[in-house]
Parts: sequence; structure tokens; C-alpha cells
Amino acid sequence: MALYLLILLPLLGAVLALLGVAPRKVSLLASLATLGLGLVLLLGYNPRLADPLSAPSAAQFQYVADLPVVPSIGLGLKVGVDGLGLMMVVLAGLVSLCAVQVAPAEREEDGAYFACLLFITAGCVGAFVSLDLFFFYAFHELALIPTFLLIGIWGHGERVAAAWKITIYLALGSFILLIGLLWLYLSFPAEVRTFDLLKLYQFAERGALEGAPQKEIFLVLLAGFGVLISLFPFHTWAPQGYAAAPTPAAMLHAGVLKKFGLFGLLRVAYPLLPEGAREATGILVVLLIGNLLWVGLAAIAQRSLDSLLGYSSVMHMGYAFLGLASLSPIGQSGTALLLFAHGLSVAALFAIMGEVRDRTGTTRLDELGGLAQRMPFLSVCFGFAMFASIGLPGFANFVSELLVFFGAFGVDGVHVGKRMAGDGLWIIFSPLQVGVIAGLWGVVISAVYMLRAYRRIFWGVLPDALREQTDPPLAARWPYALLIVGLMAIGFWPRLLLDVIKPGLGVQPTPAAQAGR
Amino acid sequence: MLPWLVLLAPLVAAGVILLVTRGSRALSAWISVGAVAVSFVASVALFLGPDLRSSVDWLRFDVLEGISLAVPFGVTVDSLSKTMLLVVTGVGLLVHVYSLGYMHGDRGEARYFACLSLFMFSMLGIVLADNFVMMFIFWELVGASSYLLIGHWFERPSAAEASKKAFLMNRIGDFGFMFGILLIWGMFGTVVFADLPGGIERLIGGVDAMRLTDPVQAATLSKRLTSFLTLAVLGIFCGAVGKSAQMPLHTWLPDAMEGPTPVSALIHAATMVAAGVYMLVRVSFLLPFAPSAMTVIAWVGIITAFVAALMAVQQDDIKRVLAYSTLSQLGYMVSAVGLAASGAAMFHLFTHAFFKALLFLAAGSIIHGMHHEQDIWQMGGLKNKQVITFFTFLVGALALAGLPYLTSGFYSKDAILYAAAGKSIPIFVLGLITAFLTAFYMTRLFLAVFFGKPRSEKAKTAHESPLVMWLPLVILAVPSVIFGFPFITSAFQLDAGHHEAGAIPVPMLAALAFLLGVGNGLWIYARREHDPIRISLLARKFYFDEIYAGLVRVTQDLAARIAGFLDRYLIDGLLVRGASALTFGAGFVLRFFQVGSAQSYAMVFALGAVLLLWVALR
Amino acid sequence: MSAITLNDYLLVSGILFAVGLFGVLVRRNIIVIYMCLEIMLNAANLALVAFSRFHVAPDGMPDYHGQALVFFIITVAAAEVAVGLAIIVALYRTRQTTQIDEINKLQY
Amino acid sequence: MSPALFWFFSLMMIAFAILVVVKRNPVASALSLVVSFIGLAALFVSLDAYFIGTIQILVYAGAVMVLFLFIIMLLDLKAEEKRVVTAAPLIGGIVVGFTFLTLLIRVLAGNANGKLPMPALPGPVDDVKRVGELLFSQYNLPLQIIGTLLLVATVGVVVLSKRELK
Repeated sequence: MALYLLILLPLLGAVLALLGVAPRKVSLLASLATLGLGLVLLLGYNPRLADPLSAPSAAQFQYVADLPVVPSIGLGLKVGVDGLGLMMVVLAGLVSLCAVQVAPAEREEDGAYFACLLFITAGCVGAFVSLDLFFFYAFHELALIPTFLLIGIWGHGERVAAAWKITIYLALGSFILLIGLLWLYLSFPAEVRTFDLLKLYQFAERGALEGAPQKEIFLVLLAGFGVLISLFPFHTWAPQGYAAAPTPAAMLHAGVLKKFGLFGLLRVAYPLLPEGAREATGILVVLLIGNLLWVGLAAIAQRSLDSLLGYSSVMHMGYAFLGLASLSPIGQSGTALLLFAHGLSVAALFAIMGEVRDRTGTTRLDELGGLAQRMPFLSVCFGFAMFASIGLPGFANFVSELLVFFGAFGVDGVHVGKRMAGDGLWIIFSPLQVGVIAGLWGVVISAVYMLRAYRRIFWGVLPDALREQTDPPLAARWPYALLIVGLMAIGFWPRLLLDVIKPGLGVQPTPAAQAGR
Repeated sequence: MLPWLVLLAPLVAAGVILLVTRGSRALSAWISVGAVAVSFVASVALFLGPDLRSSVDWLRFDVLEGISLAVPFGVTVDSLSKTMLLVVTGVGLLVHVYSLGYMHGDRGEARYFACLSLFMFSMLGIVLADNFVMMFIFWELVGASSYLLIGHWFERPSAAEASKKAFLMNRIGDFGFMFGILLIWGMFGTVVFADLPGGIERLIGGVDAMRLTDPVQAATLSKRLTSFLTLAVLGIFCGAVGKSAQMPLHTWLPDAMEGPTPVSALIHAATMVAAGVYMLVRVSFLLPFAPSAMTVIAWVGIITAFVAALMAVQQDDIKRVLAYSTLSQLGYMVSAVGLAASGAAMFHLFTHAFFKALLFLAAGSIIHGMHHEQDIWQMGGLKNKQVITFFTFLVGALALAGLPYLTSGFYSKDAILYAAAGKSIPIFVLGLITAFLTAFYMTRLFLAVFFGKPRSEKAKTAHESPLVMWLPLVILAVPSVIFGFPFITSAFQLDAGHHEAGAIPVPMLAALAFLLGVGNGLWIYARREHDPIRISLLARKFYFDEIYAGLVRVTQDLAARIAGFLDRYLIDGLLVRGASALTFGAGFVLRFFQVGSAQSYAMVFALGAVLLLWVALR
Repeated sequence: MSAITLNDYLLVSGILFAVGLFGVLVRRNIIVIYMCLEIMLNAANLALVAFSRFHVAPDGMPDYHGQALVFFIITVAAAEVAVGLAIIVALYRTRQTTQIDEINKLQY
Repeated sequence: MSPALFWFFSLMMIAFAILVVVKRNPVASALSLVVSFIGLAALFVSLDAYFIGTIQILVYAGAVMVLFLFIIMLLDLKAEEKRVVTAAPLIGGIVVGFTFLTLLIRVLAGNANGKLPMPALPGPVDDVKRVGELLFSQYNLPLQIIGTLLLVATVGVVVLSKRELK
């Protein structure tokens, strides 16, 4: 029942905000309550009950509750979470809390604005806790609509064009996703057809999908989720959309809502269609190299911070896909952790970008400079977030990327031994290993564009036009600090999250952790 | 507990300064100094104690048969890391004390000390790391703290650019490093140093066992094993090339002199840049299995040593001369690793850390006294105005140039030359020429700075530095002299190297090189007001910077432009907007069929219905 | 003349339907088009009743479900005629015509 | 009913339907339609559907026709003026009609069930009772809906006929 409460909290906040009851305070409270409840549930979650080697069941998904809606086709609002879902819920609460706080002051009394933000949160939380394919999809749609509204009504620059583009693009992606999910649903034999994920896992493990065209279904799901995650070449909505979006919307979308796609691949596509995933690896690797190198290079060419961050967030999805494609628990744990790490770091970057834009009125790199002299706090925060984003150790992103690299390299690590049997002097690497090499080079690329941006904006000579800039007031600083503390906590001690999310990905929790819990 | 104390004390200091005391400069500085003092004391205690290892599970995945990933957060204290700990914390402590004076009154003093503490933490992490991943983590962290320290005066565009360059060059090296780590893990399934020799033996044992049954297969297998290991070692060496500023990634180090001088002394001379060598020594057990990689390492090292010495000859900035000499000495060490003389490399690292720190700190004292003037041709006659600095600088310079039998630098360089003489005559000859050049450019530097008449207003009004600055100089002068003597090397369990040199009288030749260098320097530069030689190829550092700038323009920037252009106009333009334009266009064309006449619609509808019927009944 | 079969009824119904369809397609007076629509509806009714008669229920009587459907069709048609004619009147008031080719406001 | 009568009524119905189409004067068309419907009603009777035949006469020949005529008179429609007969609809109509008929004949030719004579009935026809039973039992809900539809149509007609249309 706690999970229903989790969905209802932000919804309730949204309704109150719509009614005009101190919108920001109500929103802060609702987000805080969501975050708090999420943390409590995370502490109460027992990863040891789960058996990573069998199909996920109620032992792995705890706090399970069911509310049948159309029993004849197996449709019901079934909820339950494992470590991964809880991590995402906490992420949603955390980013939502910070996003509400950084909303600009002139929106203070705008109930609809805050209601939109909370609707996004509610939709995300709903999607992350749903164990029913239909509601899993529907909650995501619930979160998408307010995003469009936020961009179209309260956006910056070419907001209407951007809103149209993102609407049509993402709606198309959702539509493809819907086709894929329905195809998946119909591929189960009629007598076991249900929307209940837990049952689907068990049927799939017993071989219910053996005759199905797994590869084709997987590719449709990949295309659908891929559009939502901005998989190359379906990514061009992201830079434009994020540049136009109001800061909190960009934070929530890039930080949380976009992760729905990856979450969906981890929760639906990979466990149910392992064979299809295996066959589709080659295609996925080609696309993700596009994410890593092509989009990375395009990011270098950007001349303003907002589109640079947009491209950067697209590029880092390449690592997430690399981890997924590895099909190894190590790599997929890396991806799972990257959902959290990237969510926080990109939210922090967008928040600071928004603050800079609000204060200076521009995001063009050639018009900014030397801001560290006037805004020491923001420059330090941006430095931290930048280091996190380029994968510096000490931040969660590094751990995630490390696991992704090891996972993707290691699948064929045994191949290193096998390949020794071949002839010739040249060492030929598997596609995944080529992907890893591209990813390693992507780390260099990301450093190139982020350091360039940092140097242009915060270091160097301060232009006369920016002499009067100041840091945000003390009371408004905690969101940035909170996001960075989250990143560093996981970066220093990744087992805080890893021990909880591992069983969902087929790995036992680290032995020593069990004593502590 | 002791190793953890060494490691974490500076981190705590950095955190406290950042979060609590950043408002108070003096307090922050003393916290930082206190932390490094704690580390130093603990290091001494460790040095006297036994070897030990301690670790906790940081990441652990054991899932599939054959694949498991265990990354402990572990420290290892053995003779290698004990020595290095003493160097790092000892030099670090002196530099911290020195900074109290040098950075006094700087606006960003608190930030400076926080970064310095962060650096100490990261560097100690490299020293103590017991596995590749841990080493990589701290490897990156020293890169980041070096970035922050070079960019300490971030409002200067040159400093901002230099720090960016340093970080990116290191990142390129780390690309190879990580790749090497992944390969190692892929082959042996572990990243822990202590487990690797066993892993290699297992693989080789497997090949040997196969040799009895299937000799052909075993031969190819053995060849593959060698090529994989070579690739892995070269990858790891890439990391060392970046961090130790070997060719061709050396250009960041001279630029890094934009940072405060104590930073140059600690990070860009004594410790961080030596980390590459330290790491190579740490994994030197891998090298014998990859002979061709060793050749590459030896040659890269000696070429760097030689080319950097050439470039140092024509530099006018005091810190840049020292920076190039650092490059050159690092080249010696790397080359020694490649010559299978890692003991000699470590020995030279050890002595070099002290005398190079001494030289930099003395240079800092000169710059401080000269009101931040760094051009040596603006100095002159300082020997009377900065007496302590003069004598300590002399000690450092002699050690660097290798005054025979009296300075530490002579012994350690000798060890490397011995190794080269036994292995490869071309490398030995290049090493000798480098030694000659070293003596030559140090003489040039020394004469231009301390002798002759003051050549500028600043030089006339130069003054000696305060106690906190000259005291570290005096302290450092002692090890610069004595740390090469045999009784010290045995105390530190350093392998001074007694390699077979054949019939070559190495110490004689080295002494000759020293004398020739000093003599030539005296002959050319005594009582000169200007530099009598101008070789622009050397002064412009072989045009490396220009070539790289051009290279970046034609590769990365061009690729970025193309990707950005195509992304905007091909993917977003042609495909995405094309799809939307197609929809609009189709609507535009199709509306001409909307003639608005209900009967036409009915006609089309009826025709269509009949057609469908006809098709269905056909 | 041989006995009348179901095919005969269906043929007649089909011809009637074709005549109505032809009228809908070629006539321009909207009222006449309406009449032709009624002819088509009635052609369908004829086919339904013929089916109902020739497909006997188990008790040997005609299948009255078809006739019930015809009843509904007639009712709907009556309502449709009423509404349709009212629309025509309203249309005539604004456009002063009942010629369908002059009522083309829907054109782009 | 004898085949002769069947063919007589069929031909009458079709002939007058053709007249509906070809007559230029709407009044003539309307009156032809009445005759055609009477023929149809006769065919209904020939199929033992007395109830349907009756309401066919009542509703169509009575109510609907009166409505048509009334509207024609109300609008004071003249006969269609001579205008150039455009070829396209004519040809289209002929093509559609003939293709449809050809297809129909082909289908009917292959329909063996359709070649059986009319089955004899076991007893007297009580179609009103049976249709009524069906309507008020099985089809009760549709019947209610149809009633509502008629009501809505009535109201709609009243609204549409009001002069002040917005």
C-alpha cells in the first residue's frame, strides 16, 4: 500500500498547487515527502530475500500490492519495487525537490507551473513502481504531457517550435513503444496472456516466448525506448528541447523522465527477450558508438551552454546502452547506477545553466567569461558537476562507467583467451570491445567540451558586462549542494546503492554487506 | 590503521577547508600543513614497520563462471611504497611549509591549500594502491587536482588554457591506461597487483602443458599471449606517458608552470610526474613478458630525455628551463624501466624528487625576491642579494648536473647509464649526450641568474625570502647531496644497480660529460648580458605546440564541425525535418483532391468499394 | 416460368441498388439524391426480407430476426429523411439552391 | 404468388426507380418513387412479410413521400434546367453500376443455395406477433434506443427549422 501512497503524494501536491495553495511550498513538501518515503522504503528493502538466479518474483519485488482493473485480460494496477525501482523513486524525489526549489521566483504564485512539475514526478514514480505493462506505459505518458506544456508555455527562445518537435517526436516514440509492448503481450500464448510483469517473467522463464520473433519485438521496443532515451540517430529532439525548456522541466526530464526508457529496457525488454537482445547486440553497438563519438563531436562544435549540455546528456546515454548491450550483470549494474548518477549530474548541470541564464541573460560561450570571480559558489558547483559528468573518480558517474566498461569488455574477456587460438599477429576485438574503446575515447571527448565550456564561462577574463553578477543567495543554494553530495556519496561508496540493485540484475549482494544489513 | 591515516588525513583536511574554514586563510593553511605533517609522521612509522596489506570490498561481482570483478579499496605497504611515501610526504611537508610564505596574502589561499591537500590525498592513493583500478582512480584525481592548481590564477587566460591542456593530455594517456587495465583484467580476471604474477604463471603453464600435446597450437597461443601482453603493457605505458609527460604528450608540463611555483615543485617536478615511473616500476613484473614493449619504453624515455634537454638549452624562463630538465630526467627514469632496471629508475626518482624540489623552491624564492619576474635575462647578480638561495640552488644544480661522486644525482644517473651500457649502446650514447647538455644548460641558467650585473630594476631591488621559504631550501639541500651515497641507498633498500656494463668505464664517461658541459657553459655564458646563441628551432620547442594546434584543428575541430553540421542539417534537417516536411507536403498536395463536391467523394467511394469487391471476389 | 428462387430476389434487389447508386452519382438535385438513397436502403431491405424468408428457423417459420432488422432500418430511414430534409431546408435558406455542385464550401 | 406476378412487380419497381433517376422534375421523381415503393411492398407480401409490407406502405408511401413532396412544394423547386451533361459522373456511374451488377451475377451464379425454391411454411403466418415478440424481448434495448433516436431527430428538426440559425 505504501507504493500507492508514493504515487498519490505528488498527485495530491499537484492538485493543491493547482488550487493555488502556496504552490512552491506545497510542491516542496510533496517532493520531500516522496523522497522521504522512498528512502524509508529503500532502507526497509531486503535484497537478501531475492534470488538473483531465478525469475524475479514477489521475493525480489517487495511492497507488492494489486488492484485489478480488467481481470479478464490480466490488467490491474499492480505495484512493487526492487532495488532498481526504489533507486529510481529516490532519484525522482531528489531531482523533483531540487527542481521545485530552482524554479524562478516570478513563477512563485503560478499553481499550474508547479502542478506540471509534480505531475511529471508522479508519472515517473508511477512508472517506476508499476508491475503492470499497461500502467507502466500509461504513467510515462502522464509524465510526458506536462513536459510539453512546460516547454510550450513557460519555455525559452523558440519554445513553441521546440515544444512541437519534442511532442511529435516523443509521441511517435511512445507509439512505437506501444506497438512493441502490444506485440510482446500478444506473443505470449493466449492462455497465459497477462499484463502482470511478475507472471510474464515466470512464463518467459518457462519458455513461453520461445517461438516468438524475439529479435523483431526487441528491435521495436528498442526503437520505441530509444527515441525516449535519445538513442542515435533519434536524438535531435533533445538539444533543442532542453535548450528551450524551463530549468526545472529540463532537470526533471533529462534527470528522471528520460531514464524511463533505460529503466524500461532493463525491466521489460532484457529480462523477457534475452535471445532477441543477444541477436540485436550488433545493431545496438553501432548506434551507441554513434551516441558516443558522433554526438560527442557534435557537442564540441556547440557554441552555447544549453545546447552543449543537451548534446552532452545525449552522449552519455551511449554508456548506458553499452552497459545494456553487454548483457552482463556487471555492465547492466553499471547502467543501472548510471541512471542515478547521470540523473543527478545532469540535473545539477541544467540547474546551474539555468541560474547562469537567468542571471546573465545568455548562454553563449563567447559572451560569458570569468564568472568564477563573481559567482564562486556556482563555479565550484559547476566544477563538481562537470567533473562528475566527465567521469572523474569520486563521483557516481565514474563507478557506473567503470562497471560498464568492465562489463562490456569482460563478456568477451573470455574471448581474449579464445581468440588466442586464432592465427596472425593482429588482435581483433569483438564489436562490444570496439564499443568500449569508443567509450574510452568518449571520456576524452567529454573532457574536451566540458573543460572548454568551464574555461570559457567561469575562468579567464571577466567581461565588463558581467561585473555586477552575484551568486544566488545562501538560502537558495542547497539544491546544488544536495545533488553534488548525492553524487559524491555514491561515488565514494557505490555499494550504498549497488548492494540493493544487484539482485534485480542477477547478482548476489556483496557478502560482507549482508552482515551490515 | 596507519596506512589509512596517511591516506585520509589530507582528504579530511581538504574537506574541512572546503566546507568549514574557507573563510579564514591562515586557519585553512595550518590545517593543511597539519594534515600533511600527520601523514609524514605516520609514513615514517610505516617505514620503520613491517610490510602490510589491508583492503575492503569496494566493488565485487562474482557472477558467471570465468568472469568476476573484484575491486578492493586496498593499500599495500612494501619497500617500494614505503620509500615513495617518504618522498611524497617529506617533500610535500616542506612544500606546504614553503607555501605558507609564498602564497601569503593570496586571495585564493584557502582554495590553494584545499587543492594541495586533495593532491596529497590522491598522490598517496597512487602510492598505496594495491590494484590497477584503485591506482587509476587516484591517477585521475591527481590529474584533477593538478588541473585545479595550475588554474589557481584562473583569471589569467594563459593559466586557464594551461590547466585545460594538462588535463586533456593526461586524459589521452588515461585512455590507453584504462584500455590496458581492461586487457589485463580480460586475460587474468583480476586487477590486484599481488594476484597478477600467479595469473601469468597459470596462463604460461597452460601453454606449456599444451606444448606436449599440440606443439603447433601452443606456439600460436604463446605468440598471441605475447602480443596481448605487449598491447596491454603499451596501453598502461600510455598512462605513464601522459602523467610523466613523455613524448609525444610532453607539451603540457612546461605550460603547467603557469601554476604557483610550490605547485610546480611538488606536483610537476617531485611527485605527480614521477607517478608514471612509479606505476611502471609497480607493474615491472609484467614487462619481461612483453619484450618489444620494453624496447618502445626505453626508446621513448631516452628520446624524451634528449629532446627535452635540447629544448632546455634555449629557454629564457627560469621555470621553463627547470620544467624541461624535469622532462629530461623523467625520460631517464622511463628509459631505465624499459631497460629492465626499475631499481635504477626508482633510485633516480628518489634523488630527483629532492634536488628538483629544491631547485623549484629556490627558483620560487628567486621569483618571489624578483617581484614575480621569471626571465633569466632580466636577473643577474643575485648571488649577493639572495645568499641562501644562491647556495642551495647551487647544490641543486650540481646534483642535477651530476657532480661526480659528491652529489646524489651522479649516483642515480650513473645507475641508469650502467643499465643502458649493458643493454644498448645507442641509448647509452644518447644518455651521455643528455648528461652533457644537462650540465651545459644548468651552467647557463646559473650564470645568467646569479652572476654578472643586475640587468633590470627588479634585479637591483631583489631581496632574500622569509624564513618559512628558505628553511625548506636548506633542509632539502641535505638529501640532495647525501641521498646518493651507498649507505643511504642500502638504508632505503634502493637497488642502486650493479649491472654489467661490459668494458665501458661508465663513471669516467659521465664525469667527462659533466666537465665538458660545465666547461662549455662557462666558456659561452660567462659575463654575458644576452644569450649569444639563438636557435629558434630549440627556443620554439621543435614547434610541437604549433604542430599540435594544427593537428587538433584538422582532426578534432574539423570532425566536430562536420559532426555538428551533419547533425543539424542531415539528421535533424534532412531526416527529422524532412519527415515533417514530407507530411506537410503530402497534405499540401492532397488538399487539391478535396474539391468539396460531395458527389465526387461518393463517386470515389463507390469506385473504391466496387474495386475492393472485385479484388475480393477475383 | 420456373419457381422463384432466392437468387431472383437478390438479383432484383441488386438491380434496384445499382439504379439507386447510379442516381446518387449522377443527379445534382440534392432532393433527388435523397430519394435515390432511399431506393438503395429499400434494396437492402428487400434482400434482408428475402433472406429471412428463405432461411427458415427450426420450426419451419421464416427467420424473423431479419424482419426485425428491416423494421429498425425503416425507422432510422424515416428519422434520417426528416433530419436530412430539415437540413436541406436550412441549406436552401442560406444558399438559395438545392444543386449539389453549387454546395462546395468544403473545397480547400 | 406466381412467378408472373413476381416479375411484374419487380419490373414495375425497377422501371419506376429508373424514372426517379431520369425525370428532371423532382415532383415526377417523387411520384415515381411512390409507385416503386408500392411494387416493393408487393414483393414483401410475396415473401410472406405482411407486417413489413404494411409499414413500407405506411411509412414510405405515406409519411416519407408526403414529406418529400411537401419540401419540394415549400422550396418551390423548378425542373432542373437544361444543362450540359458532364460525361465524367455519367460514365463513372455506369461503370460502377455495371461492375456491381456483373459481380453480383457472378456471385449469384455460384450460389447453389440460392437456386432452391421457396420452402413451404408449416402453418399460418403470424409475423406481426413474432416480430413483436422479438422487438420487445431480444431487441428491447435497440428499440428503446431507436425511440430515443426518433425523439432526438424530432427535436433536431425543430431546431434546424428555426429561422435564427447561428
